[in-house]
Amino acid sequence: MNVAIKPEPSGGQAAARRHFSDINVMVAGQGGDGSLTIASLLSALFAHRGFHLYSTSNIASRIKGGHAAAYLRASVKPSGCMGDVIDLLVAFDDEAVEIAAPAMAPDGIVVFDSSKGPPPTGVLADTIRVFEIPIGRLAVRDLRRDLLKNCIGFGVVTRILGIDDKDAEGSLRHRFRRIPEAAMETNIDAFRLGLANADENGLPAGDSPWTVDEGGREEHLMISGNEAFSFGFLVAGGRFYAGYPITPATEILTWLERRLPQFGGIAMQAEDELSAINLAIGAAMTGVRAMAGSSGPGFVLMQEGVSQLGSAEIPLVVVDCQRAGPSTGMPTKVEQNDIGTMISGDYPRVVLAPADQGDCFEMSIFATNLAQRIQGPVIAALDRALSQDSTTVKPFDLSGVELDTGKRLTPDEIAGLKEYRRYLITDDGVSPWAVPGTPGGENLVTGNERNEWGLVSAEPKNRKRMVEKRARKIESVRGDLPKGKRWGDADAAIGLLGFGTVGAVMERAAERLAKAGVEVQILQPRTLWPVLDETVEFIRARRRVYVIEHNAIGQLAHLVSGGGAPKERMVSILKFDGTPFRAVDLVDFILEQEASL
Amino acid sequence: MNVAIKPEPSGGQAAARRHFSDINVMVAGQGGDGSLTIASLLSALFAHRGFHLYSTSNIASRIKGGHAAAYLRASVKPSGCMGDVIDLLVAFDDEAVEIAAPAMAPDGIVVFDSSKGPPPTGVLADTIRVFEIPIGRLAVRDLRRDLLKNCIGFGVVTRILGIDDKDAEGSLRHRFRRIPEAAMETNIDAFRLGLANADENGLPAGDSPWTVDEGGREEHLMISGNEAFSFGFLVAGGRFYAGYPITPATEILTWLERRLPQFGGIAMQAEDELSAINLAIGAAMTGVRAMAGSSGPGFVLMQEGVSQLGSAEIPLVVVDCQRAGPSTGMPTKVEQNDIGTMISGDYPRVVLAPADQGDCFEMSIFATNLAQRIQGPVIAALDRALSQDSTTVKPFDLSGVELDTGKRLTPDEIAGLKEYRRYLITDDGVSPWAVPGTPGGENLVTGNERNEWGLVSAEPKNRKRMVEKRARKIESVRGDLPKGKRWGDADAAIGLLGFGTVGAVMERAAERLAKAGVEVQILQPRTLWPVLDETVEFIRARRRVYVIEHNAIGQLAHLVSGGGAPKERMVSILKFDGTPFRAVDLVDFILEQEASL
Amino acid sequence: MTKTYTPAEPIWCAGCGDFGVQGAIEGAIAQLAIPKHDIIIMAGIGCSGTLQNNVGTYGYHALHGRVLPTSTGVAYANPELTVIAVGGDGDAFAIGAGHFIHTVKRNPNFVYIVMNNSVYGLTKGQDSPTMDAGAAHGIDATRLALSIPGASFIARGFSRWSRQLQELTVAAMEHVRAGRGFAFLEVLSPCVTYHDTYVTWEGMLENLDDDPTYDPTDLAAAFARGVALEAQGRMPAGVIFRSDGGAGRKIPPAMALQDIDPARHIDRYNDIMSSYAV
Amino acid sequence: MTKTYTPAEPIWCAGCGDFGVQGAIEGAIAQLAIPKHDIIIMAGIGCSGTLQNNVGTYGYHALHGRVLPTSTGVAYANPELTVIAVGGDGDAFAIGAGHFIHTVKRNPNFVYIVMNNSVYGLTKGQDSPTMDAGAAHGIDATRLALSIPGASFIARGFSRWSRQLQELTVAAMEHVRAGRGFAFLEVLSPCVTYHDTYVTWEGMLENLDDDPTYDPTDLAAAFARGVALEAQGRMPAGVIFRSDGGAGRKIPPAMALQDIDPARHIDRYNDIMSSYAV
Ligand SMILES: Cc1ncc(C[n+]2csc(CCOP(=O)(O)OP(=O)(O)O)c2C)c(N)n1
Ligand SMILES: Cc1ncc(C[n+]2csc(CCOP(=O)(O)OP(=O)(O)O)c2C)c(N)n1
Ligand code: SF4
Ligand code: SF4
Ligand SMILES: [Mg+2]
Ligand SMILES: [Mg+2]
Repeated sequence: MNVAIKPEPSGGQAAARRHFSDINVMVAGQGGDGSLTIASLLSALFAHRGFHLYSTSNIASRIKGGHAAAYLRASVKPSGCMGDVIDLLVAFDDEAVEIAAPAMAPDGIVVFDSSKGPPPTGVLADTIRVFEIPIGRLAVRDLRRDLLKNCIGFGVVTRILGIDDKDAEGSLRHRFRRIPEAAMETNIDAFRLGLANADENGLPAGDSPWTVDEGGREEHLMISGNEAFSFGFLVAGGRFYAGYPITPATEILTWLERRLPQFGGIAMQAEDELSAINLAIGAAMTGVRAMAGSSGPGFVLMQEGVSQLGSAEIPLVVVDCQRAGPSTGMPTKVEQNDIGTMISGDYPRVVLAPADQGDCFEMSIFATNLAQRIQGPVIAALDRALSQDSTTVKPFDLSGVELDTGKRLTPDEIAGLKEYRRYLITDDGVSPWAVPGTPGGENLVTGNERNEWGLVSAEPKNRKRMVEKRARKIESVRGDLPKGKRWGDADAAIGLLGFGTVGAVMERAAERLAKAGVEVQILQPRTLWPVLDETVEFIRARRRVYVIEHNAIGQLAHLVSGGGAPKERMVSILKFDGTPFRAVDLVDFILEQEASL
Repeated sequence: MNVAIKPEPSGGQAAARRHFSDINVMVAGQGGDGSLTIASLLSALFAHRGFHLYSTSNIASRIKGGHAAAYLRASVKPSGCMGDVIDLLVAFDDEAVEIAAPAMAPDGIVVFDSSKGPPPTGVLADTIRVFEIPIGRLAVRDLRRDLLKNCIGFGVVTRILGIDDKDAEGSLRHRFRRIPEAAMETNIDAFRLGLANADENGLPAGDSPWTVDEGGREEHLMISGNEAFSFGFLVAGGRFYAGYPITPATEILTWLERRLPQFGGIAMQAEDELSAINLAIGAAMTGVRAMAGSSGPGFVLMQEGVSQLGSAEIPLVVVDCQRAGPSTGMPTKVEQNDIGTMISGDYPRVVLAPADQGDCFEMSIFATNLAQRIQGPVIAALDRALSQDSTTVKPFDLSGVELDTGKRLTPDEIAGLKEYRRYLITDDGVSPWAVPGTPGGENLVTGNERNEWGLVSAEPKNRKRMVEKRARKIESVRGDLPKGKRWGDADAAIGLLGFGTVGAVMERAAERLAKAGVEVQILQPRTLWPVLDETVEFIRARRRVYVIEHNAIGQLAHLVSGGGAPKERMVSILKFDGTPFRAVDLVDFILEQEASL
Repeated sequence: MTKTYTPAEPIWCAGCGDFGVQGAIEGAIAQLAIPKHDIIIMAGIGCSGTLQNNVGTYGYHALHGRVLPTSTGVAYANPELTVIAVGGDGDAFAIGAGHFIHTVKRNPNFVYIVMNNSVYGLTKGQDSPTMDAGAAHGIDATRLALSIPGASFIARGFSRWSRQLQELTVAAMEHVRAGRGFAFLEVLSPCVTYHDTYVTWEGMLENLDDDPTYDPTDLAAAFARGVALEAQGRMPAGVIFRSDGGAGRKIPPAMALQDIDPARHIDRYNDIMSSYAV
Repeated sequence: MTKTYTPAEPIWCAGCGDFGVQGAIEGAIAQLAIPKHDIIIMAGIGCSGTLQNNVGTYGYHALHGRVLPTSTGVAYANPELTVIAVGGDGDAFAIGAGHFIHTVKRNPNFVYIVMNNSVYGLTKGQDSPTMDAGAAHGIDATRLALSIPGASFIARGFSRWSRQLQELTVAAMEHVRAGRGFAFLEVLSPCVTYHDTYVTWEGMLENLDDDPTYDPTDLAAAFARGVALEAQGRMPAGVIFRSDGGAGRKIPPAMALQDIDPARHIDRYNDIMSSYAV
């Protein structure tokens, strides 16, 4: 990696030329316009240039057609989220311009496909420069293929960014290296057509309005949370997955359907989520490391299964890629609104919240091991953005991965026992586990209350002992549960608290708050349940803590108050309109609050 | 009512004779031994005598046979729960004695069926008097019917209690007034056989070990929470119910299956709980007042439906008769462990907790009206004891019942409108409602986010407005939500907090705490969600509040902390062994705590 | 006249089979001249589950897989309404499979039109339970329905055969409006984006409506015909089975239209209360 | 030998049909001489769902209605085990109806014995979906199974006919152990407490195993026979349908027994990681 593409020495318009080390691009149009492809070509270009990347998309709930937008942030420093404004917009229709306009940087640039006419007037600020290029018409008229809009558009954009034509072409060739030669040349022709049109439209080679930096990052992975989580599960020895298609969790099913069979495993598409979690429970009972996954409406259906795991003491990872609810809600929109559901029910479990895409890998391994250790449910709380958005992360340390089988007994160990009781009362609450097939380990597993042998019993003393035994399992691992990520001034009187996808935005906001004179410390908990002391202490130790979350009722604030943190110190910042927080939102709100206090 | 049965003037053994104004009886044996019948005959006797009653039972999880026990408390003052000890035990087998022994009053009496031999030795305290009567043998030998054990046993017991034989017979005849004459006489013969054997075994007429008071209460109803709740729903105009058999909610289904058709309604046994709540949703959409009900494992399956109600804005009462969990748990045991589930999910709802059996009637009416007002889910939190235990309550005021149809539009009102929007944004959050079939009111109802017309929309501004609109519905009724019941010293620094079935036990405990010099105030909240200010204030205003609940993790404490009450003021008293709190448990614990502080 | 929502433009891909289904429903409503306010279209979740937005009747968007119990609730509570449930094959035969069986058994008065495309369109093309995957055959829902006692109307249409599709829709609606019970109409409605089957399916269909020897009241024969056609790589279309649905069976009254004023019922309420008196 | 749990005494009412089922299972295990530790009995919730406690094998008590997916998970993850799922008719055909269809379709290698008593025994006698209520017939699960592609073994026994019941149980277990797929055995198992049907059912049964002309591989004929018998107020017993279940189809490997040490797979894991490199 890290091939430097030298920016051209700047030509005319030097005064207006901006140099970017952090740029936000949006490409939008009707679904099928190839927006996603242009974004991914740009992605490859910036990756080549050593930038850190973050990419997301926004697809309307129409089925085909309908507005589709792809976003890309490329920055020299890692960002972990989109920026506050859009610097460059490639728009294939009026709607794209209208949607983007409020978020456009005042000195931004728009490339507009003018095949059907000029862009809408009065929408964009005057300071924004617009290049009108009939991209669609060119593709159809000159190349007879509408699809080639993407390479034409790419060509134009490289001229705006001041990328050397050869370097751009190199990146394109690299990106398409696996397609047939003829197809490659067609794409290159389209790219060149884009360049030619750029020439004619005020974007000559060597005289670009903008230039971009060199990144210089080491080799990274560009990966989404769902991919990283799936990969972690595989590496942690996960061999069975069951799910049911649902946005935004489907990619986990797809990923594992492709990969697990290569390792002797299986990923099943169940008839519904009730079935999915019970399929996984069945596999888990045999000792196979298993997982079930879904999103809001399906996760709620999995609750009966989760309580069975808690009661019957079966290890399973359950991943919930949260989306905007309630009910069917807004399937493609971000929210963090299942926390209440994740912690409901009177049984022990652990709820983990990966901090970012890279952490999804680590946490998946941790969750898979932990489920074996506590012989119970471990829930992983992802969210739409963390699940589906891709970003550059450090390569994973595969050689460091270790498996923990907890108290699973080998056949020899069982043979050496005088007596075996599946639900033996132990100090750490975990009972030695014999899986079916082992001679001498015959046992009864049930979701009813039962005695040490697994025979159903409602005897009060036994009941009490069993509830307490199960509770001890969590206490025995509490010290090992993932601590949160912290940034900022450890002594700051003001704190920011938020999990998952909110983390990077808090980090960006903190930098700016510090500049504005408000020092803060950030805690991004990675264990939501049990509520760790560090979280309660974090709040107790501060004058005021802003609890930042994507839901309407402040579920995280509710959770940590229940865990003992003083509610009166907390100020909720809630966003539930389906769009992600921007750093600027947090900064503005907090500065205003702090000024008024 | 209120027919006084004069106690006989006392004969010999006057010194040992105890006089009861509050007595606890347990009748136990193998299922089929008729324990439940003896208890119900005694119930009739005490009712006749003007006592307040509380009755419960405990049936082992064996299917037929297995231990079965019936409990009855009869008291001159209303009790609302069982007492701490058992005064009188009628035992049909050794197991009954073994189970009862730890709870027997030191000066208690046991009537033991000695057909198969003497009672187990070394189990009962020496101070307890035991009358051995071969009840089973008598029934079979003299009357050729094992079933008649119940009337024989009843006869013996009346002699212990010093009830005049004629009065006892009168009560028996009243109780059996609807059975055929011949059967009646067989029962009376058995009763007399019991008396005759009492004569021979140290229990002659006119010389009873105990005497009982006269009650003097007004006419009451003897009713369980499930019956009262079902009845309230009917009276509130409820006409559609759907459920699926599950302990301890089945009685609601059974009750409504019998009664609703008489009023043109219908109660449906669905294929599962998912179907049940959606059947009810369908009915509710047409404007019919509807309800769905279940217990723990089924209630969890209903969650997707509840979120649909919240999202799509459909009025429905959902009743959850909680039982011991997690998962299948202990179906016949009391617990209050679904609170977390009831409040989970990011949508507005109200959760009500009836205070006692009588309140079940009132709260059912309130819930049915409230659902119409807020056009959304109203959850009623019952529990095994409240649901199934019967007690004497004041007759209901039927003439005072009023229906509230909220913003439901009549066809005329719709015809008078210029424009109709199902999800019109309004100040109180409630949108006028046109039910299908009304010309001009055509509308789209959906669990997705949508605009005012019901068309699916994920547009951020619209989304925000819609979430806020829905939230306002709760704010607009907050002031009308049922306040909690309070007892005790309003200025006390110590508080007791608990809901549902815990109420009466707290009341009994408070009386004794006061005697021991610890003044407390009790709050029994009847609205769990939203957390009312009165609850938060109650805790804020006290030095220490004991939060008393039937679950393992302190869900009520968690809930009210989330609502803003300071957690450090709360001390949890949790019971999760399946048996109900006894006043003595609370008194002992609290006195010890208070002494140590 | 009160102004209310403007029916939406369909959001389906050009060429989607669901257009044909919407056309047939609109045609049938017009043909039977039912006022729009007396109709409610109950929809599942899926591409197919957007049809209710486009017609101008009352509409409901159920939870995924729960359109049948919800529709049953509506139909029982207000039998004056014409209830048309619509949805996809995933909705119907995956997550909703249990409800399907029980609805056929219960035989409530409403129409159920399943737009079968053998995929989960909305979630981007996964196989649904009706997909033939290699040697393994998908579920034939008409045969499934035949196996359930209570079945009263079972038919299959093809979204490209619009004349017959409208006829079948009308027949289903008439069945329901005559109180004969549940009318199940499966429509082969190809998904051009993920599984374009117009040609294959058209080639496989045998139209029973064209076969004068076919007796749709013979349950065993209907089943046998399906099995025989399957062995030839074919499948039946048209009215596959019909019975009188126990016509004349007790239909619950229109609860939605009842007077529930407690004053009207106070005597009977009092009777109930006194049964608890002690 | 390690001491483990002592099998429980059955808790069924005296005379309950479920005793016969337990006897047949124990007999079949003995006949096939399968070690107890290689067997897992997976049970539903209900009276029937206590059988697993009484036999001495591995046992599992599922969530109500979910015994089929759970058993499928077990059977896929560890094909070395002999998996016997048992449960009630409520469990199977009410709350579990959807899973039943999909399990027949998936055809995993395990036995499923449904103790059909037409009631919910444990919750005190409500009608289950198989109850004939007046004119309305209950679901005939063998016919339901016939309607699903993938069905490979469908039989019905009667808990009082113990010899045949054990034969059927053995046949089901052999089907499964030969990798032919899902063996569904419905046992008419009367509930003496809430719905005592020993006499009625015995009178209704026609034992197909005694009919040399009956061909259990003919799907349409099997269905037709059920319909014809029903019209006479009767029902079939014995092996109703069997196919080779696509014998030889790929059975997933025994994941439970695999080596998942990451070191063993590190090269392939690295390959996957490099596909994300930028
Ligand atoms: C409980 C739940 N699980 C999953 C989903 C995601 N989901 C939406 S539509 C759909 C399937 C659609 O397939 P089908 O019913 O065949 O409709 P089509 O789109 O093909 O018309 C799924 C799985 C959901 N909305 N709810
Ligand atoms: C989700 C859920 N709903 C309801 C119940 C209550 N329940 C326990 S057993 C049972 C039905 C038992 O009937 P069946 O399956 O026929 O078994 P049987 O007792 O007749 O053998 C029900 C409804 C439950 N345990 N879980
Ligand atoms: S994806 Fe398929 S089913 Fe959905 S609208 Fe497009 S063609 Fe129709
Ligand atoms: S209640 Fe019925 S099914 Fe249950 S054990 Fe008794 S006889 Fe058997
Ligand atoms: Mg489909
Ligand atoms: Mg049963």
